[in-house]
Amino acid sequence: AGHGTSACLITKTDTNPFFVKMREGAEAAAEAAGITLRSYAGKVDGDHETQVAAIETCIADGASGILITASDTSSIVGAVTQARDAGLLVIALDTPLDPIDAADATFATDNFLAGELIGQWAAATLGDEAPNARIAMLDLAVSQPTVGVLRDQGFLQGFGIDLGDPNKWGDETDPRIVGNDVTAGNEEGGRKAMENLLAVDPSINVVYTINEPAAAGAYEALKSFGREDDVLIVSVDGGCPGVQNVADGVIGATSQQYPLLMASKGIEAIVAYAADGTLPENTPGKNFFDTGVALVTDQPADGVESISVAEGTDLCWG
Amino acid sequence: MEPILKARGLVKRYGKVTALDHCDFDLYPGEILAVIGDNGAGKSSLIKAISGAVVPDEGEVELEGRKVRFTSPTDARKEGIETVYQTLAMSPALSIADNMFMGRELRKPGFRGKWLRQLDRPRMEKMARDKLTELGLMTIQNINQAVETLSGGQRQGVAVARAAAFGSKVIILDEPTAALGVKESRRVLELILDVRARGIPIILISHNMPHVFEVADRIHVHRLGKRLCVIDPKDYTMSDAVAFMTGAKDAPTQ
Amino acid sequence: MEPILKARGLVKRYGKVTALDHCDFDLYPGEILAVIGDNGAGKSSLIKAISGAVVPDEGEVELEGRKVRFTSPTDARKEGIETVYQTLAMSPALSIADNMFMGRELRKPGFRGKWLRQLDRPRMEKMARDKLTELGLMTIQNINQAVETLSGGQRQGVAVARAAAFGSKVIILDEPTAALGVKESRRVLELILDVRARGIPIILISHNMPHVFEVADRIHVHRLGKRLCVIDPKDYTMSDAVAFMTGAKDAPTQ
Amino acid sequence: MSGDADNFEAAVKAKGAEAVAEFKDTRKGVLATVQHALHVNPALVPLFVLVASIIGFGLLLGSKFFSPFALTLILQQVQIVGIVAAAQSLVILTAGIDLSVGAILVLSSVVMGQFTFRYGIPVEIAVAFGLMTGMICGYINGWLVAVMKLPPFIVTLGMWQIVLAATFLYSANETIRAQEIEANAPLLQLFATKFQVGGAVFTVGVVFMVLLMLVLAYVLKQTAWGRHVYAVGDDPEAAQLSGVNVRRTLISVYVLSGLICGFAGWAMIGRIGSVSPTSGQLANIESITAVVIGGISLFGGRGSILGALFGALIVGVFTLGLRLAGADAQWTYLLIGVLIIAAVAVDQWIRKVSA
Amino acid sequence: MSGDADNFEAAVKAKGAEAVAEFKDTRKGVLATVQHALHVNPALVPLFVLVASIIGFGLLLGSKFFSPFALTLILQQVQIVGIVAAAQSLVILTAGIDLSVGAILVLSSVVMGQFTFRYGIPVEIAVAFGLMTGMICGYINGWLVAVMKLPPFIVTLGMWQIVLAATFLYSANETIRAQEIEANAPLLQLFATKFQVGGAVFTVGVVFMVLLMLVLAYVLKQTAWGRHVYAVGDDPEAAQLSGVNVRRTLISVYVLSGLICGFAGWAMIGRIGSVSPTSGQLANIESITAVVIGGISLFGGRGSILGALFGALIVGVFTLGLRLAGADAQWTYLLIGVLIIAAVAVDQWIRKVSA
Ligand SMILES: Nc1ncnc2c1ncn2[C@@H]1O[C@H](COP(=O)(O)OP(=O)(O)OP(=O)(O)O)[C@@H](O)[C@H]1O
Ligand SMILES: Nc1ncnc2c1ncn2[C@@H]1O[C@H](COP(=O)(O)OP(=O)(O)OP(=O)(O)O)[C@@H](O)[C@H]1O
Ligand SMILES: O[C@@H]1[C@H](O)[C@H](O)CO[C@H]1O
Ligand SMILES: [Mg+2]
Ligand SMILES: [Mg+2]
Repeated sequence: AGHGTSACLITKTDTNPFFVKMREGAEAAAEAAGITLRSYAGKVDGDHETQVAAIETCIADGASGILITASDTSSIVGAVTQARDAGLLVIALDTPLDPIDAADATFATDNFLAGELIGQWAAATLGDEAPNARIAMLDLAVSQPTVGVLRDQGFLQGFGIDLGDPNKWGDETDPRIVGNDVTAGNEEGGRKAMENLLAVDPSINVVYTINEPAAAGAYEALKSFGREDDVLIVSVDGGCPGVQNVADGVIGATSQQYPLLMASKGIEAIVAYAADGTLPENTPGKNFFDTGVALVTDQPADGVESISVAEGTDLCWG
Repeated sequence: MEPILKARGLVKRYGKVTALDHCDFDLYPGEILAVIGDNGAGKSSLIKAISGAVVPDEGEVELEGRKVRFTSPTDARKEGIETVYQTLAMSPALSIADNMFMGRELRKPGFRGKWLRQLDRPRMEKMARDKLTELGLMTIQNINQAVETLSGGQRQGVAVARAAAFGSKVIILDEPTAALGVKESRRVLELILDVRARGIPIILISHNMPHVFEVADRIHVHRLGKRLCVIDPKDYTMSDAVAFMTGAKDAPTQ
Repeated sequence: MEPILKARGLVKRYGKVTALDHCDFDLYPGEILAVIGDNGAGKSSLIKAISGAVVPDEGEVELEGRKVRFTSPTDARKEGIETVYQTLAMSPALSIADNMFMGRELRKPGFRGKWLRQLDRPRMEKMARDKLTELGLMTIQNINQAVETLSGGQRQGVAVARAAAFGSKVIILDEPTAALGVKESRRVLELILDVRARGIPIILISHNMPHVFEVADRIHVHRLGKRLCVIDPKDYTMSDAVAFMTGAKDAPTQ
Repeated sequence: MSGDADNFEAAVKAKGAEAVAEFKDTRKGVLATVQHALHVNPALVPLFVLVASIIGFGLLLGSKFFSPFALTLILQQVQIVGIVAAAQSLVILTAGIDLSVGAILVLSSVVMGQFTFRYGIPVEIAVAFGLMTGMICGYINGWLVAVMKLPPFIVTLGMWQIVLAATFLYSANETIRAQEIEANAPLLQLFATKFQVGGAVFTVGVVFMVLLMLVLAYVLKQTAWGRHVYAVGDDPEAAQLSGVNVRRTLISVYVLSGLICGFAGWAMIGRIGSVSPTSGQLANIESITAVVIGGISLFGGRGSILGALFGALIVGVFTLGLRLAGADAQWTYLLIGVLIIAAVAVDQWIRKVSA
Repeated sequence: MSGDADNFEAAVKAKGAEAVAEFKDTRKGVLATVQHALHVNPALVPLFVLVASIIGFGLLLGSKFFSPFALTLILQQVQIVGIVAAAQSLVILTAGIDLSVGAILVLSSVVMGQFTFRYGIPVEIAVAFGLMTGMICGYINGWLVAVMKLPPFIVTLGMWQIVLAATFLYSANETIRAQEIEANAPLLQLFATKFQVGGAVFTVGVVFMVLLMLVLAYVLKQTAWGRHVYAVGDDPEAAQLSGVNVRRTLISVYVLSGLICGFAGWAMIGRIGSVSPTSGQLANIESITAVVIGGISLFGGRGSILGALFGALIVGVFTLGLRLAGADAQWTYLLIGVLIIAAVAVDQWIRKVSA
């Protein structure tokens, strides 16, 4: 740790609480290590150009390292390479780059795994009814950004549904899927998408949601139709309000990730690199450092590992 | 007698163009004052400066001996000065009646007017129609027609009717008959005489010399942004007036 | 002699208003034809229908014996018919020179004009200035001034200058002197006579009877969307003409 | 006296005897009546497109679409856009545009929520503060447009960024959950209150949207202020010259627009249950779309505010209709694009025929 | 002869002897010269704002900002917005607006990429197809605006959705990776080619942007077509009456705009290395912002295209400057919002003073 060392954090947006937490983690770690942190963010999810500009700014600013959650995992590679060539350490947080080794290291959740856990849980909870499930898929955006695709496809895999092209949602032919709709990852979109799919088929009983705000919106729609008690909603993130919603029975189960941990680990790695050029190491057996994912629910299902809401609340976005 | 409206040393510049160049102006109670001058002499600029449509760069205006400073035409209207601008100042998409009562709409009597602020459309329409008929604008078929669908002359008629209906202290007309037909022009001249008979002074800008000499009590000759001279139509011929304003003859010393 | 421009049974409706009601029209080679009528009688609608600015609902137009169907003023201009519309049809933000040459700009000679498509601004400006001087519009200070900064009369002068400069077969003037001063009006009348002397026929819409009777060879009296009659100014007085157009007297049977 | 030898003007000096000259109206029959109705009341055109599209989807999808359930669902889905479109219409009628509507909506709802929960202020007062926040933002917009004479597009673009960033900074991006609001401050969810009429479900929000539109339609048509709004949008210079206080009219329009956005923020809490700083992101573009489909000219001064309501409903009908017809999300997105253009093309065509 | 007894018109019948009447110009000195320069060449106003803001940040941040590296970085960062702003300016000058620029840009780049890699078409031809795609989209916009007479806002809003959805459907949301392009079709990255002049780094993209602006400025000012674009935007009816082929002019503007967006798509591949269907999302709003800050009126017919270049640069300077000054993202947005308004306010003020 040295005077004058600085690091950059570049997130997809800074309006999503997930990234707010990530920034808090990075700020705390930076303060502890006595280095300067500059944060940048895109305006909307998928705003790739702003991220490129941010990387350029970090280079111009003489930073030692960059933590980035890329909006476009392969397009960002050019800018990342430029930064690494300029001697900066680049760590991908949350979202692996394509190829994954374009960054010096990756500290991330496995989004596919996060989806798979809730899929398995939903299938196990339905039990014998699983073959007759009526599933609504509430996705992120029509542009199909990778997080959304990974979670969606992970869920379907976990539920036992044939994926078709795993790089794309919406091409599945399983009749249990009522339809996909997009939510923009917020409550408003969640409610509207849920209403639309309910209008298509009122017998929906399983709802996959891209994140917890979308889940909260979907719940409002179900509530207005009096269906809130007989539909399973699953989601991803495990943020504090989300875990609270699991406790309140809004969400059945959610896959929790640990953005604060990703960020603090990332800052530590940059500090170490700036001090003596040490490069971070991967989790044994994986090509990235897995910050872990855990299923949070108070209704554990057989054969799916999970933690309780109480535990989840302690850890929420820790 | 004191002028009712008086201006001294008015200056108005537009970039490199000086439209008013230390211009003086006097209007006496109860008179018809004609303002004549070449195109671009600054006549419209003068009346705009007097009626608050533009704020002059220099100079001052007095109304009934009080110094006034109008920063918008609304100020002047509040003082009873009503103007028909050369551009007519109408909202093309709105109806004839709407335009005539713009800024001083009539409300329904009683609860609907007082609390619901409802306009009294039938009354406004009737008044508008009456005023237009007075001007002989009989081919207007629908008082709720948008102004943009009127012929050039019909549009001008509406503007003149508006000023005549509302002016209480001074009425200013910038080329009110330019687009009007023979009959309609005649009506406007009669209207001008009527208005004077009511004791209200009028400023009339016109290029029509016979009309000017027929109705004006005094003639303000404008040239190159200034008042060149004021003549009495009984003392000079139209040829003299035209010669003064075009610079063919020197102005009489007064 | 065959009319150079002939229209039969023109009808144009605007919603409930019938602006042209089976109207006929004839213009003979080399003549000055005046069109007179009340405000809203349909004079502007008539010349718009003839010059392609509006497409009539019914009726047909013949130019030099050929049936023509203009769907835009450009079509008419290609045939050498040049029109000054009552609304003047100018782009307010563009300069006087730009407006005068709109749609038929002059390009530099040689490479710069042919390949770089560069406009010959000095030449256009000079020509524009010459035309305006011819009309006596001497107070215009800057040929690159935006048209919106001109006085009402200056603007009209520019429009007339444009038509006079480019009309080759027919020139149509819709109230060309309405906003002009005495001197400027005079110049326009002279110009009209010049143009006729060059053998080009002219349609002149005007409310100024002395001017009409001074220059017109024939007078088309328009009333209620129709041609009421055509009179020879030598056979009738101005009073007669006004009486016909206002309906005070019955039209002569022809 | 003018010295005319031929005193031609005498011919018209005798006045009073003239009859009103009249052209004949030659058009007759039902078609002419319809044409005239459309001509006089242009808001009927988008209404016509709306009814046609409801009938179209009704024929295509049968009772699935043509049910009280589906039709009232559309009303609920468009309520926010509808309310915001009312604000947007006012501004657009003055030849402006308001890009900050979505941001003002969110800030107002965040103020209502945070004042209640962070500071423990009584919810009624917090709501009042929220509405006032909307009005203040509107006032700033109006002041910059009317007094500083800056272009509305730029003013509201700047405000959009400023208000949105301020919202995130102020709220720390935290959501207030529906369950908490329901328990402690149900007034915030007032607009979600439901009542049934037959199979149809109406909410306070939907009723508010419709009433708001009707009241504004009255005000615009029947009061002097309404006429001034049109005049200012039509030609501000002419309005000024003919005695309208352009500055005051503009400011009042933006303030009212801000207030309506405040109500939209309140309605948003009802709709999504919670207070979330990420809502309302599409309110700008969706409200402008509704306004333009509704036939209000972006150049100001022309159109009827009821058109904006119909415009919002047209988009709502297509969105739900296409989903029910089985189009997937991406195709729905594409087809909505096509239909926006088509709706306006039909509108244009009807206007032409009825001119 | 008119029968005037007083033949007053005779007074002006003698012509030729008159001198040109002249008003005096009373203003003198440096200030007057500057005022006049600004008045005659309004694009100087945003240039002035730009220079002032560069100096401001230079004083604030010192050599970190005021270095060839940082300054040329700004150029690189604004190149896409700058190119798109050129297209946007043309459309806005005709009193239109193009919301589909971002979508067209992306579709063009996706076509270039997919034609090369999916179908194995030679890259030169794929690029040509990409540019043609842009032109076709532009043509459709232009046809709908000019021939169908639909409002540009709605046409391009619809096209935006259509083209974007089509891009996603066609590309299956797949990105073509930079490494692959570098290895197999480097021509796609042409605009990224760099050359150094001193410490300054220029790319082909930057040079293209500047040249494009200069060429368009010439064309708009010095050719008949350019004058027609202004006339159509100023008053389409007057333009039509005075002999401009309004329809053809409008269509040509939209086609050219589409073509420029195609080039922007190509430049985008250079800038980000890869072909990504999710890029260009903010191109609409950013290009419109640049155009308006640059002093072009959204009502058409007024302003200079170079202003749009300066407008884009002003935003670029503020964005980089604020980031280097250490403002975090939300504060940066907030301040950019303030500065957008301030820049236009200054612009307005200078115009007033120089009127
Ligand atoms: N807004 C403006 N910007 C620049 N110049 C202007 C503006 N308004 C008027 N002028 C100029 O000021 C001078 C006087 O114009 P003004 O309209 O007062 O003339 P006028 O005497 O009314 O002429 P007309 O008889 O043609 O109406 C003209 O040279 C005109 O070009
Ligand atoms: N675009 C339009 N929409 C509706 N009505 C119109 C339109 N244009 C003209 N009219 C109507 O058609 C009639 C004839 O108008 P026109 O302009 O031809 O008259 P004019 O004889 O030229 O009158 P003026 O001498 O006043 O110029 C008028 O009653 C006018 O209101
Ligand atoms: O993982 C994060 C968050 O879950 C967020 O909800 C969407 O973006 C993803 O990258
Ligand atoms: Mg004048
Ligand atoms: Mg006419």
